[in-house]
Amino acid sequence: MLDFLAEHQLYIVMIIVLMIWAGFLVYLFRLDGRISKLEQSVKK
Amino acid sequence: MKHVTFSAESLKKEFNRRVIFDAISFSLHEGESFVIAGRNGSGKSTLVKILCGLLSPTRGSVRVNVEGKEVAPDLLFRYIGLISPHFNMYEEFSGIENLTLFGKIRGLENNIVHDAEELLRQFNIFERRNDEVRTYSSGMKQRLKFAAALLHRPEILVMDEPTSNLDEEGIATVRFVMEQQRQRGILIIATNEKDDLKYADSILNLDEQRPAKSSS
Amino acid sequence: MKDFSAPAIHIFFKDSHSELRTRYAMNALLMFVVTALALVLFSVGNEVVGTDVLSGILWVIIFFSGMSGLSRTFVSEEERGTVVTLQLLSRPTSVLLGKLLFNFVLILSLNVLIAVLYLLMVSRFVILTPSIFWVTIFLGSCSLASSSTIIAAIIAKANTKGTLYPVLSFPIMLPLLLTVMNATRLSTEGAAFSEAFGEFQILVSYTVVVITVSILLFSFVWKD
Amino acid sequence: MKSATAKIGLVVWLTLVISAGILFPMVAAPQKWYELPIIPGLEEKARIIFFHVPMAWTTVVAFIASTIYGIRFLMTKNLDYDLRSVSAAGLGTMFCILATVTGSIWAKFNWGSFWNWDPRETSIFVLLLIYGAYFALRSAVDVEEKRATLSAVYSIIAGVTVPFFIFVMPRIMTGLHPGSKGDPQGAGPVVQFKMAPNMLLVFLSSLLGFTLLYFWMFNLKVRASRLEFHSQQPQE
Repeated sequence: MLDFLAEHQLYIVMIIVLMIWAGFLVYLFRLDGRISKLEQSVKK
Repeated sequence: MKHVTFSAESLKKEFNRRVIFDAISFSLHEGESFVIAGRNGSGKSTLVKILCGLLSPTRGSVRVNVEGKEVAPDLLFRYIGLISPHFNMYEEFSGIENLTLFGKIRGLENNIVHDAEELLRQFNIFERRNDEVRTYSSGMKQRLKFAAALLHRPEILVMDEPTSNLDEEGIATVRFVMEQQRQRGILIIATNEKDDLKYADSILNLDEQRPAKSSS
Repeated sequence: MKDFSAPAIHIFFKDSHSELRTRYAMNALLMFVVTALALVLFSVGNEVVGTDVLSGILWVIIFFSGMSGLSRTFVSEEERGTVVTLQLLSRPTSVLLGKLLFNFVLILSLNVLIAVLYLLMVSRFVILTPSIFWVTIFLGSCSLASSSTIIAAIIAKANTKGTLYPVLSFPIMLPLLLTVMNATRLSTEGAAFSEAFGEFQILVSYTVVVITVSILLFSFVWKD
Repeated sequence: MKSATAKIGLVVWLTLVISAGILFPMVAAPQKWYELPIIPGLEEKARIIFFHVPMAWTTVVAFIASTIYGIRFLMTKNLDYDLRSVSAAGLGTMFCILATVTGSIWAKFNWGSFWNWDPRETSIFVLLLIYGAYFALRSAVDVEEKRATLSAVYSIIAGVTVPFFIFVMPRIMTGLHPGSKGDPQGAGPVVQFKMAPNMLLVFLSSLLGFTLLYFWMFNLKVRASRLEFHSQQPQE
């Protein structure tokens, strides 16, 4: 795995981009959860 | 008697967005006494802290004017004496040490030791002046607080539950202090004892003041 | 200025007097120093350890000893219910300056004690430029006292006082800890006094900046 | 960031930047405008600059924003500023973690280990610690006004001590980060770049894009927190 990455360096960059992407998705989902909770509390 | 005015202008305090009190305004002059009445938890102590400049109000302001000069908010403490359950003595020091220490930190010009001994005599703890405060009974501690509050001859004396922990004789002394203060300046008492009400020129009842609804 | 400094000095005397009577911070601090030193001696044993590691360890001991005692200045007022007492006696700035002076004297004597013990007990730790070493101890105490005092004031108002203190202090103190470690390393390498000027400049400016900001912010913390 | 066109524009902008960052070929002697020069020793790994550095930069922006809102809270005592300060700090933590993790992965392949205590690594680590301490402090105070005041004071103290790393770091260690090699002035946490113009353009576009993205995220977070704040019943 490590050897493969050391040889194909573009994949390292790809991993990093995906990681940032994943971070943003986590943020999006948490925001989504918060807003759903708010909607429920407004309905009550 | 010095000319002193003390005014609270539309004071409001919130904790965690719960309104403790709102729109409290009053104005006092030398020779007047003012009673803040209310049950425990009605915000008496909070109001007292704000009046003494120990806590900032959410809205409104406290203004003090001595001899025609406005007192800066951070110098309010020089004109105020407070007796309160939230205000303790240094227990590892003796009674007289506490008083001289307070005088020195305040930077009093007069003979601090002489004045302190005088006050200790007046409050009947002179014999125990060299004992550490932690050995005092709660009544004695309360009387020492009176001495500490009067040491700098404050223009405004604020008492929070002054008669708690005191026996008959102690209460008589408190009455005497109250009379004396009214001849020197302004007296503010926060209490839930019916007896104290008769010393008031005006009364603020926090139980009636308390807003039922919370604001947002 | 005298308006602020005179009450501050009396508050300092009050704290020192009270400390001498109760030995509240002192006993804990002394025990901590002895324990930490003993642990270091045990773990080092007969190993050959470089002087840069040894100068690091010295400041680790100092940091954690400080952490066990310096927060007391404000926490003890909070616990005894004497915060209001002090608030009624003087302006916030005077209280801060008094407490700062007390913390400074406490940590300076502590650091001198630790340094002397460390020099005596760790034989491989040899100082070639004593002037750098002792100036570092002095300036290090100034900057440690300045940052620990305002953090202690914050901590005194929080619910979990003890555990939070090192957590809040460490990131604030790290630049100064790295600097004093580096200066100590220079003193063990026999560098000339002028070589440590940069370090001293950092320590002095750190102290000045932190004290200035503390004075500006303290009344917000102090008045609930 | 109110209008939809601005948001769509930002998304398109970032898409283009990311595509350029990955797709622009790297050649020894660049001729065309889209050809990036090869940096010896970094090769394809040099592309990290388009993604990792904006994370670190945004962390700093969030940190400064959080401190400024803290100052404004202390001046006005308006809890809305506290809410913005926390939101900025929360997002800052996320960007800080992203910068740390991506940097660490890259370091494994470039410098041989995940963590090297390079000056910039140390600085970002300290920011992470400060954010941790900030939230630990907040959870230890239960009165809102007090919590806001104490955390604002702490963030200001942290804000004035962190810049000392810029002076401290170069005296202690030499930097590993590109831009600090062989350059004694460059070992601090601040990067100095000497880049090919087209590479610099992609890099700056990326910085701008991610910074704007941060402000959008910040705006969403503040709005959600405000709704939460006003729908909550005041506690007894």
